[in-house]
Amino acid sequence: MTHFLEVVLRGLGSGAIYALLALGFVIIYKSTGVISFAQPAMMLTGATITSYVGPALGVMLFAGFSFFASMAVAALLTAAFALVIERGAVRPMVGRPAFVVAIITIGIDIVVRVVTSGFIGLGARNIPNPWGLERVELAGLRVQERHLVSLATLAVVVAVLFWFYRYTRHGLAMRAAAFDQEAALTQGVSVGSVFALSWAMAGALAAVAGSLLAISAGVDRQIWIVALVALPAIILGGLDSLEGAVIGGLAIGVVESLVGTYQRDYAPWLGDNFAVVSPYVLMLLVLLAKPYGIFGTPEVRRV
Amino acid sequence: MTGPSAERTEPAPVARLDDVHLSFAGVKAVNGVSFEVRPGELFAIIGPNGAGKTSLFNVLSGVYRPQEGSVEFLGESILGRRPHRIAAMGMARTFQNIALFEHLTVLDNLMLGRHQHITYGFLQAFAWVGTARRQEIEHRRAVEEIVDFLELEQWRNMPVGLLPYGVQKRVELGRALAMEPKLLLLDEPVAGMNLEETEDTARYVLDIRDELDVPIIMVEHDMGLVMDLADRVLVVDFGTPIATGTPDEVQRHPDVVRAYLGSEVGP
Amino acid sequence: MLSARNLEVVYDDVVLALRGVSIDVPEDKIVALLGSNGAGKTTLLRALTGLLDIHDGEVTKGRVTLDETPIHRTSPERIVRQGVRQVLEGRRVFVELGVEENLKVGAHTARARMADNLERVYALFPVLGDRRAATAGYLSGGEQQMLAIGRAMMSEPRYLLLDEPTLGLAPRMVENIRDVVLEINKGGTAVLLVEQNATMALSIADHGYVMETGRVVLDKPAAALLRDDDVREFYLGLHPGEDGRKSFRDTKHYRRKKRWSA
Amino acid sequence: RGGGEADGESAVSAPGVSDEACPDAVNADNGCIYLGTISDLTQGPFAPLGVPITEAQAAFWNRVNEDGGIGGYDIDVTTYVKDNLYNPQTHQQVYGEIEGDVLALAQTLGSPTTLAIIPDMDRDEMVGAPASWTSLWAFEDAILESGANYCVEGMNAVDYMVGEKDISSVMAVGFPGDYGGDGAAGAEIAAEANGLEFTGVETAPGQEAQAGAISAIVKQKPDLVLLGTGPTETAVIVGQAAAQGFQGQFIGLGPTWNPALLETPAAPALEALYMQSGYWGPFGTETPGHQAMRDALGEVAQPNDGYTAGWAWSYPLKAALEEWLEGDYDKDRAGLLEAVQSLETIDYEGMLPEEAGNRTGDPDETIFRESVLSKVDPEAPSGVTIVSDFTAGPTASEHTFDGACFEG
Amino acid sequence: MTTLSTGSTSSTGAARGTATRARRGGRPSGRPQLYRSYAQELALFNTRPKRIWVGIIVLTAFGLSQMLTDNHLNTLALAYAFAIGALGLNIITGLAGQVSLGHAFFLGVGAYTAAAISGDPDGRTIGFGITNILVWLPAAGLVAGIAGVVVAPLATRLRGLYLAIVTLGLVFIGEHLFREWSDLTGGAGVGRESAVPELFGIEFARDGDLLTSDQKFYLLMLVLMLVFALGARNLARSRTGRAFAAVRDRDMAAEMMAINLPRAKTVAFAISSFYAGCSGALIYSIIGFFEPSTFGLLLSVQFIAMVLIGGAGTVSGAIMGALFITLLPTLTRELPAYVPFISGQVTDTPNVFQLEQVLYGLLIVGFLLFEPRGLFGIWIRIRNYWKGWPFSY
Ligand SMILES: Nc1ncnc2c1ncn2[C@@H]1O[C@H](COP(=O)(O)OP(=O)(O)OP(=O)(O)O)[C@@H](O)[C@H]1O
Ligand SMILES: Nc1ncnc2c1ncn2[C@@H]1O[C@H](COP(=O)(O)OP(=O)(O)OP(=O)(O)O)[C@@H](O)[C@H]1O
Ligand SMILES: [Mg+2]
Ligand SMILES: [Mg+2]
Repeated sequence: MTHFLEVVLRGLGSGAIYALLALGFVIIYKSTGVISFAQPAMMLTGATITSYVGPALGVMLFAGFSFFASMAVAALLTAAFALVIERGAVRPMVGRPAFVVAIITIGIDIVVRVVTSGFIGLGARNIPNPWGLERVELAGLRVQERHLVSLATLAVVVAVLFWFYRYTRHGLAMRAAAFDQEAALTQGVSVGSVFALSWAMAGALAAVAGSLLAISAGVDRQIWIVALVALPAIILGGLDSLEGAVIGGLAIGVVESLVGTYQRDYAPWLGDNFAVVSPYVLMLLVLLAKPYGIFGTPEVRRV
Repeated sequence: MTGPSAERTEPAPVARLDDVHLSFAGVKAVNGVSFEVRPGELFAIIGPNGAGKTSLFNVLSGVYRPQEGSVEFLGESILGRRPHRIAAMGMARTFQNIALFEHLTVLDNLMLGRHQHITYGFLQAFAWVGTARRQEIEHRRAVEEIVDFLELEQWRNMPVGLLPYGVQKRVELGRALAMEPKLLLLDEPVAGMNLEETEDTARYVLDIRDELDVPIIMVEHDMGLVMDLADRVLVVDFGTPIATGTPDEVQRHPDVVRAYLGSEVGP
Repeated sequence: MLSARNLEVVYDDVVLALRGVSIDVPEDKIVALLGSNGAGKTTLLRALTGLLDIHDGEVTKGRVTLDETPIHRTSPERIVRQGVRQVLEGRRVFVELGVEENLKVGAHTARARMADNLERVYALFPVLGDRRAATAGYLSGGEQQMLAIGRAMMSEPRYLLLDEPTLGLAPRMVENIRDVVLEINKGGTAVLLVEQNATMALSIADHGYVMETGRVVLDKPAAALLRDDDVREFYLGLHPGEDGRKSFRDTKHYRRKKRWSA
Repeated sequence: RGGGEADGESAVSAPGVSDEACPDAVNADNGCIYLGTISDLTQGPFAPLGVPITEAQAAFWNRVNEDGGIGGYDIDVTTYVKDNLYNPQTHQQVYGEIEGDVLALAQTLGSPTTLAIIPDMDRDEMVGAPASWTSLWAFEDAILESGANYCVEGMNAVDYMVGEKDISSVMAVGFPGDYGGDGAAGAEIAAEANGLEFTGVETAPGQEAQAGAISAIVKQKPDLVLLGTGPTETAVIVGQAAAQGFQGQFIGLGPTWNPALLETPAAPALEALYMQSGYWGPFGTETPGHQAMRDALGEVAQPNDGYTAGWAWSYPLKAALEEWLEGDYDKDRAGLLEAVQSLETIDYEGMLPEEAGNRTGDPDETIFRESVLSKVDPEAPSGVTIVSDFTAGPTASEHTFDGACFEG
Repeated sequence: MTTLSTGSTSSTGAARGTATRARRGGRPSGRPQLYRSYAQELALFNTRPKRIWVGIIVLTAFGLSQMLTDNHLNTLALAYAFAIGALGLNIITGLAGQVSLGHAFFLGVGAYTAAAISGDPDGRTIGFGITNILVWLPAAGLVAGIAGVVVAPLATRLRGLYLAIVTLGLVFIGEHLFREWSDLTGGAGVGRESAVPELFGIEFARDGDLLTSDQKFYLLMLVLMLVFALGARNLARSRTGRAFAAVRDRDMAAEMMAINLPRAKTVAFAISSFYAGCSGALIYSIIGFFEPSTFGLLLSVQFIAMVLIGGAGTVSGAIMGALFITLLPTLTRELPAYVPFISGQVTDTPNVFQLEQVLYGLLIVGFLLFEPRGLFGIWIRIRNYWKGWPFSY
């Protein structure tokens, strides 16, 4: 039982990172109706920036502070970078079919990843942090500190986002812009700023996720692949639902961890790397029951 | 187009609703409506906004399944039947918010109306010889007659999305006619039209009813049109029927005046 | 005053939709804009509120001014902030948002008095109040139209441009809208009313314009328009020498029967 | 066939051989032999290896040119360099683009990618040096591999541990296929020979994909884990298994190591539990070849064993070119192929024994069965130093190779 | 949100002219004439300029087989094989409006089916030794088509991006399957030989007396692509194609036109997967060898890019898009040579190899920014320009 709970906790830890990534996807989707395939590149860029800023900051006060400070700087810089991209390559496409914009984001993803990879170099870039692979004992369970850090960060981010969407007019404006840009414009909503804001927020979230991901083994050129796991997470939760993204991300982390640990013993015939595809299998199973994910808004269809 | 002459000898109603109830999460859209449409009849349904008129159409064409009541078309119960099967039986309709296939041309939209009458399958489609080609040409001719009837010549190869509103409404009517319907449902056929277009539409509707002998159910807020054309009128309010009768009868009905007509502003 | 001078608008670099249109919407007045389908009424409204851009349209000549300041290069949301508000043709409610959420989006530029304005809208359209939590997309056509107008009122605009507000409304509701427009106008909002229902529009307007194929062909006080023979015949259905409207059953059957009886 | 036709007057009539001097020639009087390189240079998973390999090869041939070239020719390996993105289709396409312009391939990186061009290479009578150590290459005549293969590495790793400690179980953790799968096959053969319990665990690339492998290791506690993954996965697996209390030995195949791992949180675990297998001594080893390489490369940002590999892999082609130009062979590609097949020894300048270069006779006779083992040493240039020099364990020595191990 | 179609304007202009002309000519002499003119109007290439242009293009395409080097022919042959897949994706996505990111999976199914049928029976992977292309090509299409039918129920339940991402999941799950089933696929990191192309004794993979292997492949792929394109064009203008377009534009209205939605979507998936399966079998028969990870996200994305860049919804757009995306890497490998001050050294940053990738991305982005309606849109623009010339409007 202890072992099982430890496995679940580990899953929640990586799930927190998926959830942060998923939130980025959902924020962009909610306000623009587009899935941005540039998010993996944003994550890579954010983590890379952290790996440069961290050592530059040195150890201030205590090592954890340095990590969070460099992560915050990276989040800001990545957000700014996302703004530039949005302005240059996405804004001109306002009102175009979502899939054309999606392909554009794929092009952006290629370009940004190549450039960022140049800054990463061949090996992995380490991100200074005090946690590494250390573990602590919590109520009899041995947990990796980095997982607790990820979960705590997620909690803070969720609180801030909840406040933002609930108590500012921008939240509603962002949703309106996604449904009907022209109608939103006539309400005085600046669709341009809505787009910019959502890209910036998603960029910052990707940077945070990337930095957390790199705690244990650093940033290498291939970590962007992890961002793709956020896709089944958002579908599972419901494309336009923030709480769905969080739950979906955590659920996928846990399932992946459980499958990775136990599937070899109980269902070896599924193949050794089944854990890698388990998020997609979970997504499929959920969608068979709920076509719009757990929290997604059903499309309005009326004649 | 073959006139449904068979029906004329049959006294049975074309469509019949009996005590239909339909509600959505708290909203009673249709509340105990019964009516029947007889062969060759132009039947109008009027009522305030949100009274459930469109919902009645949706019940008839199988989009909504009522919680209670029975729905019959051509003597068969069509309750729970899928929309495409009901359409194939010969029920055609137009939509309150134009529902054309906007990227297709007028001709293609009309050809889609003939979907059920074209029988070749997709394997034949690939080769485009024999049956496929013959049928396309044959049905194209039928469609051209509708183009002619509705005076759509000048638009026929334009994507409908680019056409003026009034023309789009006419194309929609054409598409319904192309189905060679045994019952035609028109949801606000003249909304948003100017006077001239309204007159044109009135003429088409009369011709369809009189010369093709297709019974029609029409929902419309233009009282002039309803009163001039309809044989019988059903008035609903909050899903509940409040009056049925000839235009003159319902026009004088106090409930109707109160709930619906007001002091009558309109052309 | 909101005005357009010699406005020429081109879509997609090829379609000339307005050919030198000039109109004035004075403060505190109701102006009616009539015209057949495709005459360019909607295009004119788009030019007034900066929405041409997203339709690939462009002002190629002339100008739009608000209180003498040119605004035809201003972004739509700025124009809204300056108090010019358009209700789009065809309702265009945010179908997946709730009724009240729609209204709140409408209040985007006027958050401070949102609560009051909500009450005002619910008072004008009680149906909306009853269904404030309902998903807007499932409202009936007429209910959606009310929501669209209500949404525009949420920011207390100085100029309200209504594009066919009575489309698909029941007779009593048309009356209702007429009263609402009058009331909005009394509250100090100038209204530009684009309508197919000419009787209703001219009955409350101070001034009227008639457009045909991208041009203004008549520009007269509303009362004068009501007496104009052409307007009477083509827009009101009143023929000279006849009293009242003739029945739709009597419209001419020219052209018919040519090939149909086959 | 399109592209650079050979010069009519030249005695040598092979594509990619020219009487004109190379661009940026060292010896302006020499003709030029162009060699092609198809490697993983940007986005592919093996770019961290492909880049240093390619750079070391440029340095290697530059040194050859500085020594006067070969038979009146300078060798150019920088004009026709292509990125394969580790994609067989791209590999095949760029091969077609440079085929007519090069005499041979100084590098063709990856197994599935190289397999995609082998029919073309056969048709074109093209010779190429691989950049992978799969046992499959022993069975391809046109492929000029060097040193032991993964399969032999796996056998030797197990035999070594059997010699050192009293072990009873072996687990192979790695990517499936030509690399990890090949090493695992070798380990399995050796485990069987030594009567050890064997488990094979396949894993996929990516930090977050290692949970299954880690839990298998922690649960079964094998005495030896043979790793056949990339460096990042190595750090994650070793680091986290150690953090969960695993104390057994890890031995990683050649490509598992990257000195940058010593900066990750897994460094202490790696120092304690990890050993690296290799096909020759790591970057800092003292042999004339290694020394020449270090001199030629000068200051490198991060000395890793991609450089060593690129350098060592170049010797056979050098030997083949010398043999071809100096010997009595047709001066076309077929002649070069013939020259290759007549090589009995190759001077690796001490990086590998000379007999490792034997290419006469059937594969089972020529497969080189000695590998080296190193331990983590933060002081060493590439983070590891030799603990066991060239040795062939009993299993590898006795095994009969009759096909690629991973296919067996 | 899934309105991908820009192609509905296809042939509008040209067809319109003839339509009126045909009718004018037809009326006085009664029905037989009228009959004939509809037939003419409905013909595929119904105007003289159209016929001439298509003729010139096809002849040139055949002529290229004698003019280009083998290497270029090989690349073009691949492009044509990709075009078949793009035509398939265009049917499901451009025509029927169901955005599928699962195309790579169906390509894989086709490629493995063909490889297994024609593979060496004594090889290390499954093989039945039937190398006749007339056997393995239809089989590849059929098996993929059946896989499409199995997946189709998802499409009837899901909409828009949900469907897109679920089909993406299909790619990942399919890749896993391909990796694990190493008897069939040779396994991850290894791969297997692909289908052996042979037709009436002609072996395409070998140079012949008259034609080189690349010339033979080129001609074969050209002919096949033309056949598949013709089929797709016919389908698009048929009852089935119209039903797809109706489902795309307004599925509820389509149902009330008596169109059976689940059936239409299933048929669309089946046909599209059939094309994909054939395309997969052909692409890898040219390359000769393939590996399970080939059928990943990237391949699907490439196909989506082809369809969008070409201009969704049109046959010629899909072909142009496929040519563009397949030839783009060849182009970007050439371009850096013209950029000064950029290092050819692999260890430098930036270097030419990075620039290649950046250019690839930038060209796609730049292209869509400049002309979101795709290559087909550019063509329409050019045509409109000449039509309107010398008047601007
Ligand atoms: N799918 C649905 N879900 C929830 N409510 C619905 C749905 N369809 C209709 N309604 C509700 O049912 C009522 C009747 O709607 P309906 O569209 O039938 O009205 P109508 O009589 O056609 O009105 P109008 O004249 O304005 O078009 C409305 O209150 C509407 O909000
Ligand atoms: N986005 C567009 N692109 C190209 N042409 C357009 C566009 N929008 C409108 N038009 C054309 O401009 C002209 C004027 O259209 P507009 O919509 O302004 O007319 P309207 O008077 O509002 O008509 P209605 O009464 O039908 O709403 C029409 O000929 C129309 O086809
Ligand atoms: Mg209605
Ligand atoms: Mg309009």
